[in-house]
Parts: sequence; structure tokens; C-alpha cells
Amino acid sequence: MHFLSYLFVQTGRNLRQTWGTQFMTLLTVSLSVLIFAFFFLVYNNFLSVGTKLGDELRLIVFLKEEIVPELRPQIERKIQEFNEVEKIVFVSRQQAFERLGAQLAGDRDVLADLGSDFLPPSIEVYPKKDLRSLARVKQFSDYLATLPGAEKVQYGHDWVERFGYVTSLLRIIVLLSGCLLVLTTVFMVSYTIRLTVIARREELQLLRMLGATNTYIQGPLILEGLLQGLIGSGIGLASLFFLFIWIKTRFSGPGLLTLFHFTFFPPLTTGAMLLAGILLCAGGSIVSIRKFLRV
Amino acid sequence: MHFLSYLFVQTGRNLRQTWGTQFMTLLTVSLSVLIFAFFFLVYNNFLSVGTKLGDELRLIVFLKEEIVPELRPQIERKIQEFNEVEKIVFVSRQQAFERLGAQLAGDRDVLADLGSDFLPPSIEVYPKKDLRSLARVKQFSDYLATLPGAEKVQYGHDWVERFGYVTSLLRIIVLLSGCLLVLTTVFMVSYTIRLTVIARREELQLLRMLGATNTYIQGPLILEGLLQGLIGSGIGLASLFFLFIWIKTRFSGPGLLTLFHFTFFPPLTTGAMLLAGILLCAGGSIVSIRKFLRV
Amino acid sequence: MQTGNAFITRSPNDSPAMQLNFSDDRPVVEMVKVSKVYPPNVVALQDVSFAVAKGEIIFLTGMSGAGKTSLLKLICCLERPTKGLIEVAGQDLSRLDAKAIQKLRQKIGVAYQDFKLLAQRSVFRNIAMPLEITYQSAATIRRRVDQLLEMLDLADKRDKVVDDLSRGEQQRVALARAAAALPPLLLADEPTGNLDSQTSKLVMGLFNHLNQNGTTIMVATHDETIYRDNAHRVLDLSHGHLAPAVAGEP
Amino acid sequence: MQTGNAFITRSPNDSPAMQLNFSDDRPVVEMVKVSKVYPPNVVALQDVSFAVAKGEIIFLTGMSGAGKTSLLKLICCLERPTKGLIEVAGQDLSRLDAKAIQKLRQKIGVAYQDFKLLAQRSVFRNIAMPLEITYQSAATIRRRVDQLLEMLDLADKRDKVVDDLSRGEQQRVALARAAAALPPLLLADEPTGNLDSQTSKLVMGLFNHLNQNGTTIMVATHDETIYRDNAHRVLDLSHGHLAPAVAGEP
Ligand SMILES: Nc1ncnc2c1ncn2[C@@H]1O[C@H](COP(=O)(O)OP(=O)(O)OP(=O)(O)O)[C@@H](O)[C@H]1O
Ligand SMILES: Nc1ncnc2c1ncn2[C@@H]1O[C@H](COP(=O)(O)OP(=O)(O)OP(=O)(O)O)[C@@H](O)[C@H]1O
Ligand SMILES: [Mg+2]
Ligand SMILES: [Mg+2]
Repeated sequence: MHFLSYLFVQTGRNLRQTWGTQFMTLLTVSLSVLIFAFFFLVYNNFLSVGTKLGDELRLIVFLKEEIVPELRPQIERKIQEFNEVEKIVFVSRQQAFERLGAQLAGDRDVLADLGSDFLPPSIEVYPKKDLRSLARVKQFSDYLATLPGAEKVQYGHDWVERFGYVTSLLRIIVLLSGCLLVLTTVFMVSYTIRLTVIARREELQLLRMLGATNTYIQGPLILEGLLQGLIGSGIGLASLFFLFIWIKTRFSGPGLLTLFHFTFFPPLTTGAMLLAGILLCAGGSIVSIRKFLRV
Repeated sequence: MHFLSYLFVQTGRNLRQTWGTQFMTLLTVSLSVLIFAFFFLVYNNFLSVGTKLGDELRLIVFLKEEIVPELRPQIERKIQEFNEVEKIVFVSRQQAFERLGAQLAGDRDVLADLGSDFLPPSIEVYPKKDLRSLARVKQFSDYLATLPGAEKVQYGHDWVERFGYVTSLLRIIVLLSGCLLVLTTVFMVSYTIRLTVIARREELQLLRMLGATNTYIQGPLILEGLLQGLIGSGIGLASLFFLFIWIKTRFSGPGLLTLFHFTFFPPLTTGAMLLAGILLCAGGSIVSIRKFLRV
Repeated sequence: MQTGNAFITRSPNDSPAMQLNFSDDRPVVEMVKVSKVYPPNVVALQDVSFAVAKGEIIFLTGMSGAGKTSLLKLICCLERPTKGLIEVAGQDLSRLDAKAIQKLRQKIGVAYQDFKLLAQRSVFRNIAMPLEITYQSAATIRRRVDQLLEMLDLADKRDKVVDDLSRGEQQRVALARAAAALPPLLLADEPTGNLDSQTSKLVMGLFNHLNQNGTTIMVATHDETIYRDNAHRVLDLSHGHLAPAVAGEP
Repeated sequence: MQTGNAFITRSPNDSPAMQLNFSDDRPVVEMVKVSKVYPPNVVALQDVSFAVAKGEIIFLTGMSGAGKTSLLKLICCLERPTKGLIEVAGQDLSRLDAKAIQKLRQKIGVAYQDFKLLAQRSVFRNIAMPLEITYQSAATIRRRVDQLLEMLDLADKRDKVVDDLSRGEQQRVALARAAAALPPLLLADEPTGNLDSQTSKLVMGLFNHLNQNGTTIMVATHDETIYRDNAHRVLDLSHGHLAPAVAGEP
């Protein structure tokens, strides 16, 4: 019997004989991959949602006097000195008035009697997305207050603070769960494989006694590990994909799609996770078998 | 040897002889309880945070004319008809003006030249906390628009919508993870116990052959399951408690404590989870042993 | 055959466990036309009838695969007969419930052909098992086990793990366990298969000792030397049939 | 003894696996002053020296616990000697690496005293194992296994699971597996312990058949009947010592 044909015959035999354990192992692997990938996906999408929501952040510097256009570059430079910003908008009295009118919408007429210059001019600063931490936003705000002509700096304190807190709390939760789950995954898979091998200890030892080569003994077990990793991860990722589709269709309201742009893993990441699952299983097999192969 | 003394001697012996497996089982149980309880805790606290944030929700009905105080009860009744509300605040022109002044704070003087009555009067409606769904808020808003004298109804569309989406998305995520984790927990614990029992199959079968009574055979194994459940759940819940303390101290900023009021499980829930862990382990043992006890 | 009066009518309401009485003069073991067929079609025993009186030592011989082990397994309810009546201590085995079977097994010491020892336990722990399941005191257990170890020349292996013993030593441990609880009935399956003639004598000595204390003993063996030179009855099985010339004639 | 010229100096760079040569006229097995002490202080063998020539059938006897199994385990590298020199086919076992040990074991058929069969596999699969690990063709395997089953009167058990066999049948399966690959050296540990005299004759027939094909055979046994009536050499172990009167004298 040639080695390759032996390899497949023997692996097939193993799978048939121990299908109960095989099934449990497969379930374990699938479940673990599913859970891990699930959290990874949530974390990923969550980050991008966080980025989207973070776009809201702007700091408004109310000014005593309107700034003449010639001075703008200078002020812009000064702002950029402290922190890179996305965009700087100068709002004149007139513009501010128009905005209030737009906000009041139907009630615009209440402004009719007023002069268009009762609102102060301002500079709106949209910071870069890397300005995440609340403390940093506060520092930035203090800095902006020192700009020449600045009277007061305002930003959505409440909203930013709350969003910041929720963000970091969620991040901690997702990371903690992630850690716990990776722990569980690794533990479960290695434990399961260890037990599979222990159940076969008798056979492995006998093969050793008969003088079987390491290749002969390991071959089918590693192939088995590979198959389990492949099928298990495949099932796990496929389940996740269908779960994803389900969530996505559930949340397909038009308002949401603009805010949350759900994405599945790119093919490369999916491939990497599949590969990781395969390596984990095959590697686990190899490590476990090695113990029995010492002559 | 009396039964009880036998029970403890034998259990002690078992634990000593199989401490490797015992340790793995304990780890599995602890980890499972930890993960499950963690998610349960997050979910619980998340719900209460959701409630807190929901407090923000108010609908503002801009009016053409100020409402004379005598009419107020009538309008209040009308509003309550559609939905129970928390609070109704009538804002006069004067009050609206003062608020704008407070908002502009340092820039108050820009309002100095204006009459105090250029802003429209309004009614602010704070709905009950059970008004959660976005659709319902919209309905309510439409209803309020039909009030006599109402010109326009406004509410934090963006904020409410976003919050609503985030809320329900998070709820789905937490629930889904919860399901996955309960699945894993049950699976892991039962699998582990099954394997423990399979490892002892030889001994159990021999005891049966020797004519040992079911009590004799089951006693130590059930006690073992009880101990494992107790210690495992205990460790899991204790770890969670310390994790909780850690998160809480990390987030002890004054701004947050008012918004999020973290709480651990009440003692009763903790007790119930401990009990559930114990029952799961002991029950798992019993079910697994039963298979071997058929004569 | 002493079987004639064994078919006593009993009320089915009697608790069977209570009737396990090895002390009266009914046959300890009695089989009437017993057949055992393993699925799908392996006939291990066919129409076997015999009786063993109290206090007898009886040998069961036959070629490999003749059905000796199957016969012994039927007596301790490890297998159910396909056909026929089996009575132990006057009790129809087919009518025993789980509790009664447990009681029965506590009364029968069995030395299995493949020993069925717990490989990772010490010799002492293995031999003590039948005593522990009936909650004997630690002192009794120690005394009894040490006595048996002495008799079987295993005293220096007392605390060794069974896995580290030679096969013949393991066989003696299995015999010691079967004899530990001083059972009224002892079944020994190939008790000297791994023993030299000198050690076999120790085992026969143990059997005689037990027999003098009232134990009925059935030995399945192919070792002529242990039954050739004494007057005990020999049942010869061949392809599941009991050779009529030998059976039933002491 | 034919050991005199066994101490040939070899360059340590030679691949040991290549030198496993059972076909020249050096002793197949040679032990010089071999001792085996199991920790902490169980002396299984002490200063054992002997040699087995190619084509011999040699019997190893001794009381239970004398060290027979330990001696056989040393030959196939399942245990390492505490002291002394062991050579198999002219090869010093202490100098073999893992690969060479695998090669060696493929050349030695061993029927273990506790059989070491895979209980959940069929008889056929068990016997085929030594042939499969050397990648024999399916046809060769079938022919060889069926031939062995025929010789040992197991043809009707070919596809039965080993667990469902009688103990004596299992013993024959273990022997068949040891003989399957036509090894140059066969070690049989208590090969007839569970067999009646008639079936034992089949086993001796197998041994003689193999021996005629050039296999050297070592049999550890307490069964006088299988060595009493032939001219083969008998080594008598007693408490780890080889009785000098018998050893080395054919
Ligand atoms: N792995 C081991 N660890 C410790 N002691 C051992 C081990 N294996 C064997 N012994 C001891 O070494 C001695 C010789 O054992 P061995 O198995 O070689 O005897 P044997 O001649 O084969 O006996 P038997 O006829 O009963 O099989 C015995 O006293 C045994 O208890
Ligand atoms: N569980 C089983 N399933 C199927 N067949 C069985 C089973 N147990 C035994 N047999 C078959 O029944 C027959 C009798 O087996 P038994 O073990 O009673 O023989 P035995 O007389 O004890 O033989 P030995 O001397 O070899 O131990 C044999 O052919 C055996 O293969
Ligand atoms: Mg038998
Ligand atoms: Mg031996």
C-alpha cells in the first residue's frame, strides 16, 4: 500500500470509527470559531460606527469680532499647531443668522423683525478623527479659547462626553469578552484534541510497539486535524455569515444604512481565520501526538 | 465503613487521583460561569444605562400663541390621552428667551437689543420611559402636531434615532452573544462531565459487576459534581466581581457616575447563579452516570 | 442430579432479594436446558443442564471457544440466557430486579479471565473493593486483604500499582479480589493461565481453604494438572454442549 | 555459547539501521550480564547472559514474577536494561536511535502476555497491522491474514470484533499478529496460557512452520507440555537469575 493511499484509507477509517467524538470536536471548533469571529466582527463594525459618530464632533469658537479674510490663514495655522484638524469653517454674523433661521424652519418669520447681526460670528473646528479622548478634546478647547478675539469655546459637552464614555465602556466590554472568548476557544480546542488523542492512546502506543514510523502514525492524525480545522472553521464562518446577513436585513431601514455601514470580513481576513483554525487544530494534534511518540 | 465516611473518603480519593481532569473541569466551569455572568451583568447594566439615556427624550411643540394658564389642564389631558407622559412643561416666550440667553452665556449681551418675545412659546413633553420605539415616538409627534395652536413638533430626531438604532443593535448583539455563550457553557460542561465519566467507565462497570449499589456508585460522583459546581461557580463569580470592581474604579470619573450607575448582581441573583452552576454539574454527573448503571 | 425438587412454586410477590439463601440444601447453581446465542448467530451454549451442590468444587473444561466463560457469565447475570432456566441459591435469575442482582453479585466472587483489575490502583485497593462496597470496617478490610496477600505470596506487592505487576501476579490479585468477601459462591475463569505449577498450588490451596469455609467453587480451566489428581467433578463443554458422560456424575 | 565474536568494533558513524542483519551467522539475540531493576528496588533480572542462535526455538521458563516478560521487553526495546549489553542481530541496542528502533521492531514479532489487541477492531484489522505499517499491498495482506486465520482455526471469526471473542481466541489473534509479517525473530509471551492442549498444538504447529521459514523463536511459558517432548533449549529463570545448569546447553 502506498503511503498516500494508506493516508486517506486510514483517515477515512478513523473518521468512521470515531464519528461521535469527531462530531463533538467539529461542533467545538465551529462554535469557537463562530464566537470568536462574531466578536471580531462586532468589534470591527463597532469601531467604524464609532468613527462615523465621531464625525459629529466640532468645536465652536465664538468671536468678539468677525475676522477679516486676510487673517484667516494665520488663525488656521495657529489651530493646526495644536492638533491636526479636518476642516475649519468661518461663520460670519450673517451666516449664523441664516442658520438659526433654517433651524427654526417654519418659525423663520419670528426672526423677520431682527437685524441679521445679533448673533456672534464664530469659527467651527472639526478635529481629525484621531482626537478621540475626552481629555484631549478639553485641552483643545482650552487652547482654542486663547486665540485672539475668541470669547468662548463651545462643543457638545454632553453628547461628546456621553459618547466618549459609552465608547470606551463598550470597547472594554468587547475587548474583555474577546479575551475571555479567545481563552475559551484555545482551551476548548486544545482540550478536545487532547482528549481525542488520549482516547487513541492505546492505538498509538501499539503502533509504536509494532515499529510504525512517525510519519505513518502522525500522518492520518494530522490530516484529521486539518480536516477538522477546515470544516469546523468553515461551518463557523458560514454560520456567522448567515447571522450577519440576517442582522443586516433586519436593520435595513434607510436611516440606519447611512449611519452604520455593516461589512463582513474582507476575503483575506476570512481566509486568514480559516487558516488559523486549520493551524490550531493540526498544530494541536501534532503537539498532543508528540507526547506519545517518544520511543 | 459507614456510608457517609465512605462517601467523603472515596470522593477525596477520586479528587486526588484525577486532579488533572478535575482541574480542567474546574477551569471549564469557572470560565463558563464567568463568561455567562459577565454577559448577564453587561446586559443588565446596559439596560439601565439605556433607561438613563432615554431620559433625554423630549418633544417640543412650538405654538402660535401662548396658552393661557386656564387652558393648560385641558391640553395636558389631551396629551395624556395618547400616551402617559412623565412631565409637561409650558415654556412662554419670556422663558424661551431666557433660555437662549443662558445658552449663549457670555454672549448674552448680543440679545440685549432684542425684545424678549421673538422666540415662539412651546410645550415640552417628556414621555414615560416605556416609550422606547422610534416608530412610537414618531406617532406621538404626529399626534402632538394636531393639538390646537401647535405649529410644529420637534424632537432630537438625530439623537433619538441614532440612540434607538445603537440600542437595538447592541441588544441584539448582547442577546446573540448570550445565546452563543449559554450554548457553549452547557456544551462544555456537559462534554467535560461526560468525558470524566467515560474516563471512569472501567471503574463504574467493575463496581456494577461486583454488585455495588447505585447509591454507592453514584454518591461520590454526585458529591464531586456538587463540589465542582460550587467551587467552579464560586471562582467564576468571584473573578467577575473583581473585574467589576476594576472596571468601576477605572470609570469613577464624576461625570460618568451620574450617567452610568454600575451595580453588581444582588445577592439573590448571585445565589441563584451559584445554585444553577451546582445543579448543572451535579445534574450532568447524574445523567452521565445513569447510562452506566443499567444492569 | 440433585435438581428434582428445585421447581418450588413461589408467590411472585416475595421480595426476591430476601430469598438468596445459600445455606439450605438446594443446589447452589442449577441450569436447565440453557442456550446462549450471541447475535447474530454465534451459538456459545446449547441445551446445557447441570446442578452444583453446596460445598462442591467443580471444574469446567473444554476447548477454546467452547463456552466456559459464557456459562460463568450467565451465573452472575452478566449475560442473559437465550433460552432455559438458571437458578442460583434457589432463585430464578430471570425474575430478579436490579436490586436483587446487586445482592446476588455481592454473594458471588468472580475471577475474570481478563482480570478486570483497575490498572492504576494499588494491589490493596483492588482487593479491598468487594469489602468496601459492603461497608466493612477499615480494620476488617486490612486484616482480610493482608491474609489473602500472604496466602498468594504477594505480600511484597501490597502497595504496588497493578500495572507494574507481572501478569501472573495480576492473576493472583484477581483471585484474591474474588475471594476477599468470603463469598458463598466463587467462579474462577482460567485461574492458572499465567501461573507456573508451583504458584498454581498456592491458588488451589486458596480454593481448598475457601471450600472448607463453605464456599462452592466453579473453575473453568484447560489446565489438567489442577484437576487430574483429585476427586472433583469435571464438566466438559464442547461446542456449547455438555458432554453427557461426565456431567452430573460426581 | 556462540557469543565470543560478537564484540566487533564498529565505527559510530555507521547508520545502525542499516546493520540490522538477521541473515548472517551471528547470534540473533545476545545478552551479557544484563540486569533490570524497576524503580525503586524491584530486581527483575540480574546478571543474565545468554545467546540465541539463528533458527533456534528457545523456551524461557520460571515462576510467576521471575522476569520472563522483562527479558522479552528488553529485546524489543520496550524497556532499557539497568546494566549490561544486549545485541540483536549483532546490533547493540543501547546505540540505536529512534528510527533504528522502529526498524528493529518491524523485524521482531511479539505476542504480548496481555495481547495488546485493539478491542474495537475486527480480527482481520488487528492481524493486518504489522503488514500495513510496512505498506504491503491489500492483496498480500488478505492472503497472509487468511492463511494465519486458517492455521489457528479462527477462519470463522475473521470479521468479528476482538472484544466479542473468547479469551483463547484473542490469544490466537495476538499470535497471528506477531507472525503476520514473517519476522526473523518472534517473541511469544505465555502463548498458550488461555489455550487447551488441542489448540496449543495448533500454536506449536505455527511456530514450527515459521521456524522452518527461518524465524528464530523465543517462548516464555510455564506450560511444560509444550516444551517437554522436544529437544529445544530451555532457559530457566528464577528470581531474575538464569539457572546456570540449563542455560547455554542445547
Ligand atoms: N513496570 C514495572 N514496574 C515495577 N515492577 C515491575 C514492572 N514490571 C514488572 N515488575 C516486577 O518485576 C518482576 C518480574 O516481572 P515479569 O513481568 O518480568 O515477570 P514474569 O516472569 O513475566 O512473570 P509472569 O509469569 O507472572 O508473567 C515482578 O516482580 C514484577 O512485579
Ligand atoms: N460478546 C460476544 N459476542 C459474540 N460472540 C461471543 C461473545 N462472547 C463470546 N462469544 C463467542 O462465543 C463462543 C464461546 O465463548 P466463550 O468466551 O464462552 O469461550 P470459552 O470457553 O471461555 O473460551 P476460552 O477458553 O478461549 O476462554 C466463542 O466462539 C466466542 O467467539
Ligand atoms: Mg473463556
Ligand atoms: Mg510475564
